[in-house]
Amino acid sequence: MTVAREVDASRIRAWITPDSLENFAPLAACGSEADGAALVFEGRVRATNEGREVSSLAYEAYAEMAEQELEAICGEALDRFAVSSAFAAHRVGELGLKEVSVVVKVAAPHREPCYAASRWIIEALKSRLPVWKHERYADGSSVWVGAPAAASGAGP
Amino acid sequence: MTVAREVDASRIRAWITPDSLENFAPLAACGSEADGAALVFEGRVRATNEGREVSSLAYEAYAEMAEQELEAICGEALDRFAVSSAFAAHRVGELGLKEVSVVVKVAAPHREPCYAASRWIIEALKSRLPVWKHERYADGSSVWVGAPAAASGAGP
Amino acid sequence: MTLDGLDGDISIRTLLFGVYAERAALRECSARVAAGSTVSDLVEELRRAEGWSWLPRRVVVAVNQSYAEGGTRLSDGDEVALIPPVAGG
Amino acid sequence: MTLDGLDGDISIRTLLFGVYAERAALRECSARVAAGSTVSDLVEELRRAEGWSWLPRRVVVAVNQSYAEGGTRLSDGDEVALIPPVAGG
Repeated sequence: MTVAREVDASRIRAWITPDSLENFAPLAACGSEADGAALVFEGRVRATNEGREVSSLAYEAYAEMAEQELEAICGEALDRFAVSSAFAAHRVGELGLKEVSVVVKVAAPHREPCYAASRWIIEALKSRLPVWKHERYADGSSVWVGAPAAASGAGP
Repeated sequence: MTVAREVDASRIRAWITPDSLENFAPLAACGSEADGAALVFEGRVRATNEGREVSSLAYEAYAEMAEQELEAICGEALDRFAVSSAFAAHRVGELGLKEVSVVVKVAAPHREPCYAASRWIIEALKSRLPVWKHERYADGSSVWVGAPAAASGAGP
Repeated sequence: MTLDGLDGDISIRTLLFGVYAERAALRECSARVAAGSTVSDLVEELRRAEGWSWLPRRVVVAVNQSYAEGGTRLSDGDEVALIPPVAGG
Repeated sequence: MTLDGLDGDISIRTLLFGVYAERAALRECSARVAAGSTVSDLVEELRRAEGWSWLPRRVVVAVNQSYAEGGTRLSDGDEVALIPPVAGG
């Protein structure tokens, strides 16, 4: 159960967006004069996944919940690590090769907690964010990534 | 002793520069279609350091050696970690508060080695790069950071 | 649409995503269940509906946009999302 | 400039940085040492020069832009940098 929290929008921000995350401008606001370190993680669409040649993919999200959940994850990172700000954005819709699917920025007075918080946020969003990936392959087939094998065929 | 190595400029790049590292454009070339992850570390001038109020600072470098050494560090990161590219830049000259002093970008097929390589590069450059920091404080005093106390007073 | 056979006292807005939306061939439906029903009760009702046997018994569920346990009691008008294995990142 | 008293057979371009440049009040000088001298020999010669007693015996040194051990033998025209504690990042 997600607990309601006071959100300080200067320190915690989250977006689920169909817009490009290339040089995502709102990240510039993450961090303050007190922060000597910032770390930006970018996830991109890879040309191959588990040995298969990816041609394109689409992310689908339960957008309202995903945005709340991503914001909650950023807030939890501030509770767990000595970081002052955490911003994160996840793309939805059709993505081509090399496009940015997810971006996470954390800022802190010192660098060590940035690394720990950034990794934690990525792991948390991968396990908790209600977002689904539909991968299409060069051979024409496609699959909902993560779906059990039995459920990944055609519909009923 | 640094061993001469073949440098692949598409995978390893290093700069010692007096120019701003804010949104440092050459970093965009770090990474390829095979890379699903990229990590950008930014170090910035903090308003306080060890409890003292910083007003400004200057970085001095043994520029030719520092650039070679930074390139060597990036190359070693590629040998040590499963990352495909490592670019790094260090600023020299006068810097104001919040300005970027150092930036490191690594890209890899998978995210885990990005974190390990990025941390390793930062630690290595902090211990090896022939770069010196002259901090000036709000109270008018200044110090060469890292210099032994006996050597941090006025010249002879 | 309203699912046939689910005609209880309270109405649950049920959302489907990803592979579940593909299996059910719909993204949203209204399910009526008995007052006092839990998340698990709703899932069992859905699994009994025509063409819904693919729905895993232990499906992950969110109620009103927060993850919820099977024992969570539902209220009229609740929004229940059936959450396939997530794959963000 | 050429340091007084360092008048050997080979000429070493000696570079100073940061707090060392401040202590010596110069950034570069030519030091002449005996042929066959090592890095440690050069450092000892420098420490004996007028106004150079502040130079640590175990100063970190780079020869021709690579870190070098005290036993490294110097050649005419080498570039030797005296490296104060570094503080990049």
